[in-house]
Amino acid sequence: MERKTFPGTLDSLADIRQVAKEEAQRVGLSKKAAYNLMLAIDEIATNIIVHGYEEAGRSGSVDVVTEVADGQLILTLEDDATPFDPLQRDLPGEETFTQPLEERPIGGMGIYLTINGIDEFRYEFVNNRNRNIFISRIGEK
Amino acid sequence: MERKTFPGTLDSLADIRQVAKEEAQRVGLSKKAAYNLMLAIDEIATNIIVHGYEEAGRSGSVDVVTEVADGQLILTLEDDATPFDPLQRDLPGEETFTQPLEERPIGGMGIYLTINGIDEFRYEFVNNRNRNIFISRIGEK
Amino acid sequence: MSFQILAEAKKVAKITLIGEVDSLSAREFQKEIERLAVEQPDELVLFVENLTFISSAGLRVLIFAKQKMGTHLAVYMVKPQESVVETLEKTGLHHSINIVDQYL
Amino acid sequence: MSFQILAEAKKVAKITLIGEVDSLSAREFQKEIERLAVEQPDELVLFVENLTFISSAGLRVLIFAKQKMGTHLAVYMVKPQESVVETLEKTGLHHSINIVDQYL
Ligand SMILES: Nc1ncnc2c1ncn2[C@@H]1O[C@H](COP(=O)(O)OP(=O)(O)O)[C@@H](O)[C@H]1O
Ligand SMILES: Nc1ncnc2c1ncn2[C@@H]1O[C@H](COP(=O)(O)OP(=O)(O)O)[C@@H](O)[C@H]1O
Repeated sequence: MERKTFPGTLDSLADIRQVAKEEAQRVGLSKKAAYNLMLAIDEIATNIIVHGYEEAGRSGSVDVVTEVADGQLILTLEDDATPFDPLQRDLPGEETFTQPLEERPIGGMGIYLTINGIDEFRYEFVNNRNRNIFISRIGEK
Repeated sequence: MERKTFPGTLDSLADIRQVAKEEAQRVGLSKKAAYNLMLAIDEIATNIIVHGYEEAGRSGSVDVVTEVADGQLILTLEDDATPFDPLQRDLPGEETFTQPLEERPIGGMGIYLTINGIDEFRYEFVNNRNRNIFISRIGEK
Repeated sequence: MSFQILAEAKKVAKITLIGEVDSLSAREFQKEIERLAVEQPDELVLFVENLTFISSAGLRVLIFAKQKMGTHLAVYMVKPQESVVETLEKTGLHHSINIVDQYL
Repeated sequence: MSFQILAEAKKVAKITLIGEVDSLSAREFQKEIERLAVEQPDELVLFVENLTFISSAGLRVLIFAKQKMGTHLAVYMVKPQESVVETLEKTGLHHSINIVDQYL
């Protein structure tokens, strides 16, 4: 288990994606699975930084914890913002995505892309920290 | 020797070019030589129709005479306009063609392209007719 | 004779995106869209052959562009990479954006 | 982070020429140029992949376009056939016209 800590600001996103990319390559995920993991991590990290910290007038870090177990790559993002469970949000339905762009609500795509792009996504609030957990099965596809 | 007669109007140009193209293919000129012959014929036929007939308020025909002799394809355009020898015109010099388009005289390219594109070009005034003669060597290039 | 001519005049906004568009760089992207919107273009052409990553923040700028530049705006995306196309498809943006190999 | 953005807005006149431009069809070509000149385009893009013949009458329209639309006008010719390129070269028009494989 390895932990990397980044400042909770938008210019950390590239480095956080880079961790996801390297771990994905190391365990041999397909190019597509690696890209989708990177995208998912970026989306949730963005939400933590923008909604959890910036908009709440708080500051804090974003940790990336890496673990390989039971043929799975498990990446966890940890932060100190107010508890927020992305899975409790109503996801936009099919009909949103077929609306013409001019009439569409401009938000709500981040969590959708996250959950849609990886094998399993979990949320926990443990030790006063948000834990967003991204699970990718190794050796598939 | 074969003669084809066309009305001296711009809508004959496509048919006149077609004669040149077919003869060029029949004697086996290269694609490039055939194109340049077609271009030369089109340029002189245009001048006959525009300057010789239309602008002079006259009408008349354009004949295309085809001959193959001494390893040469000889095409002749005959017309009844006022005598005009294209070879007597000063051709635009190199410097014209390197001028920026904004400053260039807009004419003078037709005869230049004609002479530049075929093996030999001759002019005669015979039996009260202009004869523009285009000679292409067969079996070269 | 065989001759045909087609003609049109258009105000075209062209943007080339290189590298990664996340929520940080999307701000620059958005600024350019705002700048170009002033010109009221008929077409927005995005050259994205070298765009390697785009998050929902980048997609939001595309939706914003369409809303800001007017419904008549035609959006072209030239040579997107496969993962970019997949993201557009998942979010339905491919219905509103013309994905092309070459801009004519 | 690796991100780069290039942006511009231009008035673009596009003409597709198909078949043969001689002194008859050059008149239609010229009329389109006159129509488009009203829009004061920054760029004139000629799609000529299927242009099989152009005489000096057609070249004169190109010179006319440059003179009519203003010296700032950038002229692009996309995918001309070999014989068309040769004619442009013989008459020096290739100095003033950007011959390209793809219009970006
Ligand atoms: N970490 C967070 N803290 C607080 N609110 C959040 C957090 N993440 C997401 N949200 C809320 O959930 C909404 C949906 O998020 P998302 O799907 O990423 O779309 P978007 O950010 O484009 O609106 C956000 O608009 C925000 O209100
Ligand atoms: N058959 C003709 N009869 C009278 N004048 C001609 C004839 N052909 C050419 N000319 C004159 O020679 C000039 C040059 O001809 P050309 O090189 O074809 O260029 P352009 O027609 O573009 O001016 C013409 O402008 C015209 O004044």
